[in-house]
Amino acid sequence: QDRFFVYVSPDPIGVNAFLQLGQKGIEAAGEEYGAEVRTYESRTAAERLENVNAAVNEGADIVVLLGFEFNDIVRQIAPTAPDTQFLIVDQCIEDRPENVHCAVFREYEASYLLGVEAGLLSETGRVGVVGALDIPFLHRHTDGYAEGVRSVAPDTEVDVRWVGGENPFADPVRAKEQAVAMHAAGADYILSATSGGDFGVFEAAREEGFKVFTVDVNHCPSTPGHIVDVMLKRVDTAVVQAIGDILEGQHDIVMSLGLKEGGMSTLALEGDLLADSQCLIAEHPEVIEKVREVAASIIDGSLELQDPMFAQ
Amino acid sequence: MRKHIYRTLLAGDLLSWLGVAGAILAVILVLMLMVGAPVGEALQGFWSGAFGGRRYAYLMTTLSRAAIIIGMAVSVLLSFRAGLFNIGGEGQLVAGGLVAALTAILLPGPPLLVLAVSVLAAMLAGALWALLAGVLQLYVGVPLLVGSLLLNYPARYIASYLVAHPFRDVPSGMLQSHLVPQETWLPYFPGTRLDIGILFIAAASIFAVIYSHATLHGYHARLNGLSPDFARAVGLPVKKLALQTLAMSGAIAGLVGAIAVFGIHHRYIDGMLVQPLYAWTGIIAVLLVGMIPWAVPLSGFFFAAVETGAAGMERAAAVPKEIALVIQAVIILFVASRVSGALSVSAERKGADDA
Amino acid sequence: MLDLLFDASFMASVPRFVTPILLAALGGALCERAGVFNIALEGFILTGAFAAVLGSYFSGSPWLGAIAAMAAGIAIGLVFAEFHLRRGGDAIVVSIAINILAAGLTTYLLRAIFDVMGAFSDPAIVGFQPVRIPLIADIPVLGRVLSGQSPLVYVALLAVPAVHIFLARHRLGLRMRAAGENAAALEAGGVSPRRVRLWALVGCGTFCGLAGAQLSIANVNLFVENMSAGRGWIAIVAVLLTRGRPLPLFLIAAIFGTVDSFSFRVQGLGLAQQFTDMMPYLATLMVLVALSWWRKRQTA
Amino acid sequence: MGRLRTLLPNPEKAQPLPMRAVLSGITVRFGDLVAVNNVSLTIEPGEIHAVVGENGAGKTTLMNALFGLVQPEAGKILLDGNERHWASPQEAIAAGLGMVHQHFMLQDSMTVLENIVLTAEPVGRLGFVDFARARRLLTARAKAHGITLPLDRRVDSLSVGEKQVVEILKLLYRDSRLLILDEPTSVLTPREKERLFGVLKSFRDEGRAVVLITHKLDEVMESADRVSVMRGGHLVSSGPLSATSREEIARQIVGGGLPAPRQRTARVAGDTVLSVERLEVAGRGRTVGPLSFSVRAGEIVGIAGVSGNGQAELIAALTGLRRPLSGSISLLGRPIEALDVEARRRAGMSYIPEDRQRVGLALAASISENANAGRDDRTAFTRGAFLDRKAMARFARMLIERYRIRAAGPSVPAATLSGGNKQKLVVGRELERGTPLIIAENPTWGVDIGAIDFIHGELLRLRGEGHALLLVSSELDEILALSDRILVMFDGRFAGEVSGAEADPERIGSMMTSGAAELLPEVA
Ligand SMILES: Nc1ncnc2c1ncn2[C@@H]1O[C@H](COP(=O)(O)OP(=O)(O)OP(=O)(O)O)[C@@H](O)[C@H]1O
Ligand SMILES: Nc1ncnc2c1ncn2[C@@H]1O[C@H](COP(=O)(O)OP(=O)(O)OP(=O)(O)O)[C@@H](O)[C@H]1O
Ligand SMILES: [Mg+2]
Ligand SMILES: [Mg+2]
Repeated sequence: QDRFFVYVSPDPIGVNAFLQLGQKGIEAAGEEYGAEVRTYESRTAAERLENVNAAVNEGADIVVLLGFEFNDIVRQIAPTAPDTQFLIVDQCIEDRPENVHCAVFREYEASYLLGVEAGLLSETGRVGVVGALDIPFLHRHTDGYAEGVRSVAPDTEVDVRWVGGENPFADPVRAKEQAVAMHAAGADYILSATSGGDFGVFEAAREEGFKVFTVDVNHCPSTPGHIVDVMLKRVDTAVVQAIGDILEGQHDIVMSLGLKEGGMSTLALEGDLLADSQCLIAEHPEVIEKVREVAASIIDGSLELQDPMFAQ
Repeated sequence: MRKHIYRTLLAGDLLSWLGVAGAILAVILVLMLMVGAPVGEALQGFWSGAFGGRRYAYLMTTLSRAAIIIGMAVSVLLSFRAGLFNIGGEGQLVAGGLVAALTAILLPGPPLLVLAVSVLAAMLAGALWALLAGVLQLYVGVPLLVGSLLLNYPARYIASYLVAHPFRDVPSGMLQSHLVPQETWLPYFPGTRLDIGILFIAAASIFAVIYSHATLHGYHARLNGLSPDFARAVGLPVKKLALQTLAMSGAIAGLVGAIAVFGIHHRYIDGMLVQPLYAWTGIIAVLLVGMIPWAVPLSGFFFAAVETGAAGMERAAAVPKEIALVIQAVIILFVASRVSGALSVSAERKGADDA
Repeated sequence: MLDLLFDASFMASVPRFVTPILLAALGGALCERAGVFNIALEGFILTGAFAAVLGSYFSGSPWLGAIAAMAAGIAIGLVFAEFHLRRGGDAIVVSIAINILAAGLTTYLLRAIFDVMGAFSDPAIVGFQPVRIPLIADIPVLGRVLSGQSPLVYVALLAVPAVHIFLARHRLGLRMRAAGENAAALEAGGVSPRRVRLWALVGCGTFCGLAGAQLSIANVNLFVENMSAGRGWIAIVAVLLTRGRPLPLFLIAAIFGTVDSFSFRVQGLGLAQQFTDMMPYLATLMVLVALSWWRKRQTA
Repeated sequence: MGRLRTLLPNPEKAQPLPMRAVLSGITVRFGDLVAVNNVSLTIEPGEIHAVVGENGAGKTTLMNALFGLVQPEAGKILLDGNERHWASPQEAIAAGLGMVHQHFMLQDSMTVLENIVLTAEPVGRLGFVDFARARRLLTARAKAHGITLPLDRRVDSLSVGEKQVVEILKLLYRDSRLLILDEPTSVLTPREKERLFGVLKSFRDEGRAVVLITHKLDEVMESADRVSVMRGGHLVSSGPLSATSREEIARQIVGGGLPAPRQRTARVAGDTVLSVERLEVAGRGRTVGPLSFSVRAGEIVGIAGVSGNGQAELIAALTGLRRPLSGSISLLGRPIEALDVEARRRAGMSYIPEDRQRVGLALAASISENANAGRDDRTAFTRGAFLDRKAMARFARMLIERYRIRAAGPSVPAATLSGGNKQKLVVGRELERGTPLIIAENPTWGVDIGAIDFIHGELLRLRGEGHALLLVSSELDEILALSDRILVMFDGRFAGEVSGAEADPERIGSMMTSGAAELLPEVA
């Protein structure tokens, strides 16, 4: 067992499903390729830098980095660490050293589908989406969702709000308040892309009685009767796959994962999972029908969406 | 402030100091055992995490952290000695870092000039932010303690807004400014990842020592700190002294912000100067040594080592690195509760009257 | 547009924001009146919030959670007393240390006990259920403000007059005021100011513990690092502004809490999130400036 | 708290049991300083027992030991023959002792009633205070001695005389059988004093024991039954007043020869140095002034009056520490009311503040740092922006010598100086500037006879050299001893002016009178 992988998280993992998936992935990879695995969690920009430094220093063979937070750092450190391979998930940096690889997701394809569902289901003519922080990356959720809504219900309003505050990616308190506020303003279907904050939104849904969409993993059982559908982002499998390719010695790997590659999905598309997912969408076959249509057209390319991340 | 040392040594004879050390170690040990950490490896990891690493990589990390902490410590030191309880270092630090980054990004011209101007602009920004708190206290009556602290939040959020909207590096996908021109980055010491920013901090520390002990302004500022009524009665320009001292504090905090930008992150990243609690660590570094200027760099380095060491301890023995905060706090409680006092007015109350 | 801000659920949310600040401020008031310059409320609250989650998680009862929060608050109060009252450490220094201690200890224990970093949420954490007050609940808007809140909200409301009467007429209250104003005189009368201040710190710990509980097992059911997020400082400002007088304190806390919850609403109007985040602190600063200015006029 | 109930007054009980207190071999040490050295003393019931001695002689400390405020290192305390140990003053109070301290022990923001019951509260249910009960008991006792006081006024609205009455009422309320009063008259007008002693005598006649610490021999002579003299921590003598004489006591106090009383050589004053026109200053509650007066070269103008009658405000306005509301101040013919403190000092003004602990000195700073503060000739101890520590020390040493300051050296903290020596340092720093005008505010407050004599000498020397001095003092004797002209201040105004030559205490005293006297009964 001479291989050594390190997973550096940009933020505290805590209840952040996305980061949890990353950890799941690295552990699976450890199993699969017989490597020792460590996780370094970061809380601040300085700690991210120090952790990546440390990973190199401790002699990691592969360093897995989740999120765009690591761009500068990788640019700085990768060239000085030729015998370490870096895998950045969710982000690709241009003109990268060849020991840097990346895997990105086309979240907007899945959020588009959720938007379609919201548009079809909303009765108040107003839906909402709450994101952790007003950053381009999260527009892949919010904008895709809004697009989807408009595609089926042109005059439905989409209320977009952000958690913000001290720690936007782990603040259920503020997330909850935002959801409550949006519902008070008339939104009956709300997408929650607040990672650590999602629980707060679920609580709000329970107390105020509105419906939510969520991301990353199936939360439906935690709040039965309130969660409609879930955007699935298969970070874990992506990590395992990418690490495999790296170990095969491929250079400059760039993975882009969407509906087509199965890197992105929603429960509505997953016949097998849907059955016992306890998600509300299961009760709306006609909506599922429509969603699968749209998904198909995205996959075969007849419907083209562009990446909101670089809009604006 | 040498008096403090005397008083400390008198207050606690060697024995009771050993007692203090024992108590501190006991607390740390309990916390380690709670997570069932192998103590040996933990200490080993702590040591290498703070001072070791390949080609002393970790020591360099410690030094680069220490630079920031010491800088902030020196900044508050000047205020505290003048009896100004300015705990708004964070806001002044942010103001400096932000202005440094934006100036360097927007200002055309030869790199060295841009660097120089940006650093000066940062110091000016820090000074102004500190002065704002001073004006609130002197002319409006808002206690400095509260005013300076509350001003941290607007600074933080204004900076956040500026890098989130007008000056955001959109493609990067983060709340951060664009990179400052590569030519303005502070160079690393050859063969290390430690930038030369620490030299600026060393200069600032030396300045603080000389200023505090050997200059008329430092002397008057301190008298004002020890007894404002006295300073007024002997005709010292107390308001001017206070404002000038605050400006100096703020300028140094601003300088630190600039160093963090040009030396470490090369841009302004939202929260990069707030989340690591640099300002607070600076404050306790000063309190630990009872505001003795020459000792401040030592305690600053010590606290930096505690933090990086804790990170090493986490890597080696899975002891959560947050233990660093606990250690720092416990040390302050035990040590500073013997050294401190000249800090607040309680100093004057000490001299019991005779008649 | 206005209705978008002042909807019923906004009204209902106000007490959620006022209560933690109010409870903490009442605790701070006891210290202020007894002459303990305690600016560690932030740390007191945080400890309470963590202990509340801990208690609720292991006992399954929010009430035991609240009790754990009070116990933890008192414990921190005793630490403060040990280093300030007994070892004679400067109150400000001890406060800063305690704030850092609380931040470090809660995050450390979060990882040590639950092995999570950042935030901890679990179905086993049972929060307070809203209390529906029969008649009041049916009043149109007011009903949603006064009824259907967590029990701690009502505790806070009752605590205001209670503290007021306590300070005015109770033996310990009288002595606290004396300890705060002329401790030497109290001492000469044979009562140790330290002991009186110790009680003030105990009281402060109790109230701040409850403030934390309101945050972590009433407003939501989970713990988040640095959950107090500046509320302690706002409470301190409220205490300083009112010199620890409970009734004015209630007004100030109400203002700050309202602005706090209001700031969530205005985001709906497309105001940049950073500015809404700033609002509570700016409001605090403005009130501070206004009052200080007014006081200056008075004295001059 | 059961004990508290026991020490509540009980109106039915007409006469308190007499109590004899015996102190034997009491020794108190502070660090290496022996404040009280093996003192044995008996305090008889039904007597007024005067304790005299210079500053730091140990009077207060001795009584603090009897009262349980300090723990004696050696010695016994016996009440009615049985030995007692106090864990806290509370126990001493419970045993029937009561003390009026050198400084007021009052809560300004509380009412008179709250102040009186504090620490001896009659508690009802749940520890709430039963104020009604306290009020009943108190009025009953006060009437017995003909004392009246508005129980619901806030203490900060009382005059110093009235405050003193509150202190007395505290003891009465606790039904103290042995009353200790530490320099109770230093703040009272002659009339108030007279009435206070009236009350003390009626206490004595009831069989209570009264210990009176004082610096004023005439008080001893006219009201004490027994007198004890302390010096340097030792008890020099103790016996019935009849067995000794004024001169005898005075000699014992200073230990040997008395300093010759100072002679003010007559001297014609020169031109006006300070002139004040219709000056008005904001004071606590009311405005002080309008005040008009002038001080000329070579004269000492004394401002007499009980402290708290506007002297502090007047001085603050003169020195520039507080902006006057209206009026003009001119120094050497030059208007200065607009100038700040520094400018005024440069214009030729020095200031010896009353509070040496806060205003006169920065205690935590070294003697040298204190001595050089506010010097006009900055170039003498700086090189550019830098300090010349040697020059600073030299200057400090010079002051230490010239003003005979007992100090370990220029670099020790000022806090380690004794009160008198602290004061000498302040006086030295200010007088050394040799400015035309010198403002001295209670310059000998709380310092002993030796230091008083020295400081008075210095002030007179400067008068002789043609400086103008404004002396503000609540010590009438000091005013009388030094002043060429005396202005009496009462309630923010000048109640009158008399020339030093034909000044007579009675007349000035009557000008100083405040309302407090009415609270105490006339003595028949
Ligand atoms: N708490 C203390 N710490 C140190 N020294 C003290 C303390 N209290 C009194 N002393 C010293 O003990 C000596 C006696 O003080 P004490 O107050 O009894 O004198 P006194 O006779 O009351 O003088 P005065 O007339 O000024 O009141 C003085 O030298 C004083 O400085
Ligand atoms: N706060 C203090 N710190 C250190 N030493 C002190 C302090 N107070 C008093 N002392 C010591 O106790 C001695 C007596 O102090 P104190 O002020 O009582 O003198 P004193 O007897 O009142 O003399 P004076 O009559 O000049 O005031 C001083 O000489 C000083 O050395
Ligand atoms: Mg003395
Ligand atoms: Mg005395």
